[in-house]
Amino acid sequence: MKKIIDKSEFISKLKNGMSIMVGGFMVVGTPENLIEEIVKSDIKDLTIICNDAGLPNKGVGKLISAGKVKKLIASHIGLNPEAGKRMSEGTMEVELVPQGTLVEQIRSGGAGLGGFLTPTGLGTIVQEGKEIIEVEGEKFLLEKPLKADIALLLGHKVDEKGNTIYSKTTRNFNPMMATACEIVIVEAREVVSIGDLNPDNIVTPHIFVDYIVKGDK
Amino acid sequence: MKKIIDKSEFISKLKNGMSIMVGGFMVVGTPENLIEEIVKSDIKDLTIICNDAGLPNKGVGKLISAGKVKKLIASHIGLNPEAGKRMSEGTMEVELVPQGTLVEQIRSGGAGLGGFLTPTGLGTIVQEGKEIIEVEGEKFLLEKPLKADIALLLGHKVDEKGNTIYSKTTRNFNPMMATACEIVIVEAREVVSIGDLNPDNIVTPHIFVDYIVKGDK
Amino acid sequence: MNIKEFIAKRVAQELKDGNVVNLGIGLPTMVASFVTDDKDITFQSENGMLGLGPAPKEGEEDFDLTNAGGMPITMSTDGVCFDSATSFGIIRGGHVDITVLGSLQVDEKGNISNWIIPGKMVPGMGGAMDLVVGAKKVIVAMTHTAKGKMKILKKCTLPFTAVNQVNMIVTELGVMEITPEGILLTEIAPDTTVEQVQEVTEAKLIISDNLKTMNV
Amino acid sequence: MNIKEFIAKRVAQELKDGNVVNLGIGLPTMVASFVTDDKDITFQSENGMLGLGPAPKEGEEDFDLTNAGGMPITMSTDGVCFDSATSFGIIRGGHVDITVLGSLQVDEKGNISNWIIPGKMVPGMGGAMDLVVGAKKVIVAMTHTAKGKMKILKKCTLPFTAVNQVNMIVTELGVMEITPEGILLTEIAPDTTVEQVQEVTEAKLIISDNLKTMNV
Repeated sequence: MKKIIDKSEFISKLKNGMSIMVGGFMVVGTPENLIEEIVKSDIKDLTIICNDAGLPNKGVGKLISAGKVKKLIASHIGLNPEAGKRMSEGTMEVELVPQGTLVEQIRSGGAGLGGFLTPTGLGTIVQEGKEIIEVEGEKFLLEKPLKADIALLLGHKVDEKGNTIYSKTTRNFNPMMATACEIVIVEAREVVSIGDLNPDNIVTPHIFVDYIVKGDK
Repeated sequence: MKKIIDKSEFISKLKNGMSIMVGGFMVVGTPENLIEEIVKSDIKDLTIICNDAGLPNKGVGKLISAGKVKKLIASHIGLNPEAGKRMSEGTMEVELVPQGTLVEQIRSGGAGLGGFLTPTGLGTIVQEGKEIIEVEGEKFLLEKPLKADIALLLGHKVDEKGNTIYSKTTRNFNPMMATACEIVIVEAREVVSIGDLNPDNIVTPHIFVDYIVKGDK
Repeated sequence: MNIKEFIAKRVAQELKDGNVVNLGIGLPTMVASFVTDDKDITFQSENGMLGLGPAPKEGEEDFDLTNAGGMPITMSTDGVCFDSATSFGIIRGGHVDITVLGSLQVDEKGNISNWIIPGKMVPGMGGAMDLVVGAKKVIVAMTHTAKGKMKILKKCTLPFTAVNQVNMIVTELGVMEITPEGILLTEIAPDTTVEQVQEVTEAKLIISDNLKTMNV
Repeated sequence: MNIKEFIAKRVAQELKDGNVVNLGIGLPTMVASFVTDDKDITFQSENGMLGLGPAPKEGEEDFDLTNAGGMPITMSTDGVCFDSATSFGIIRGGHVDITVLGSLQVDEKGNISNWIIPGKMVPGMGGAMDLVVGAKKVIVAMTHTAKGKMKILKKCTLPFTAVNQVNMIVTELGVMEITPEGILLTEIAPDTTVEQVQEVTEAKLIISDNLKTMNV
């Protein structure tokens, strides 16, 4: 199967109202080229799942500023005043989730688990509406798995089959998101030949990657 | 802190009755030198947590044959008739756990989770005594975290600080076990200098490794 | 071609281009050698790798690279190694399209029993419970009977590996699908009658209107 | 040395050789520069790395290597990068010895509120909830009051980040430990009286029999 597609073919995979997981942490590890294509497109009413709200002019912040985000699920929006403004105005719904819980929810979604028990959030408003389960005398919150329609990731080196490695702290949420979405699209800084990556060092196996879009180095 | 210790110092870390997680899958990825030291020692009454029972004369099978294992927690004992014999005789207790559940229990133990929900084992005898939790109409078993006193791992390249990489399918349970034990001891095929390993390729960070024992290449 | 090869070759026909497939120990392992070159199949091994290559030549084995039976294997150029938690994330998460495994018993509800004969044989479930629950399609590849005893039953008598998970059974006598109505015989071995198959099958077979002869 | 540096320098004294430490954004980040060379401290950054090195020189920043504030950093020679699930496994699993973070409010039960001012400021909790619950020791490093308002309270009025998790508070006025009996003042800033500290602290301070002067 040919996985490498161009930017216009990329946009054809998206639909209004989709849920999209976007890799990156404070825009580090976010596929900016894919984001830019969505900004230029007519796609709207998106649910975005990302560690944070990016910056007003970078990362998922660009989607927020362009008014394309109906709902944001993130752990932090503090560096993007535009996100806070839209949240207060009520023009964008924001669901705040502890970072460790968010990434574990995504991992659970990808790994076929029905959820997990975490001590994080106990006794806080994060607990609201959630089941508390006691295991050997300790209390935990039951957190549920999270999946989405599309994952948009930033790969550092991606082979033609889709095997992906990440660079330094650009890795963050990317590998988990690769497992938890129907369609996984990697923006590749560099596309390499099959066999160029050491099998011990590949972080995201090719079976998770549906499409590769060549980005900037 | 000096982490590199010799075999006699290694044995001094162990006590009768301890619980020990041993890396490896059908003896591939098992620290044979550490096992051999235990066989030669007076240490006994161990609870061993391992994917399987090894072979009669290899891996954790050597500990079983030497009568040092009081209880084995594993997913499979089929390749070690000695384990089956001791189980039937009642001289060794065996707890069989689905492989995916076992490794996830260990991961949960290391990651501070109170457990997880899995569909594996539903409607089977694995379900006995376990809580069934329904999430969005689907049923799951609640499985609890697993920890142990000691982890014995096989590292392929280990730097002097403890950063570890594994070779091919020797990786298996090793990285999870590194996170779930009080004391983590890595048998290193090769000890390299700090800085020799690429930070993107290290699988077990040094903070998990307490001691390094030089093994065979 | 012996009986096992016949079964393995028929199973290989079920593998579609692009599929991710996990093969159990024994007969199922043989399926790989019957996959035709026009299909790009990725074999997953639950001990932590993707991309099984051809069997290694004698003397060229790499004992760091093994399958779930601990046997040396080779890796395809697109191969990947990972830890067991990732491996079972792949399996339980539905990222394996097909799992092929042997069984002691299967029944008309799609229940499968293949990991224990209480008091007699207790090998353990290994990764089988996760594989059967997690894979999108579960194919049981086995001889139709064992030492004259029936294995395709109304209800398994041995402890279950999983409940309602089997999709297809391939034996030397036929190909069967588990449907909500029961076991549907869709293909039959050459020179075999439906009566002959039913005779060695405890479950009542539903015969497909479109019954074909196995073309192996 | 300004007030923030004074606080950061005192916190640095709490870090012991071999500790794994996570520093929050802002004042806590400054702690790293006050760690003396005789201690081998590993700094963890929750976005996915261990082994923070000295700040990068201008023009030499690597924008693939950042801290949890998105700012370029450097890595020590023993550094390691990993994904966010691993990072929070480290954090929640108790593998971080000390987390240092700022706060809006702390109370005498060790409750902490530092992620939201409803209707006013909603930055989100980021990794703070996991860090505070997971780290073995939680040190709050902050100015004693904010714009004249007290921050060390009988009971936090803002929504909690976590319940009963804070172990120590370091401000420009003193060092306090959270004990089952309440907040114990163990050290006091030079040229400061206990009365002066109490005056800007809503919670009733227990004064250590062994009260020392902060030696920063």
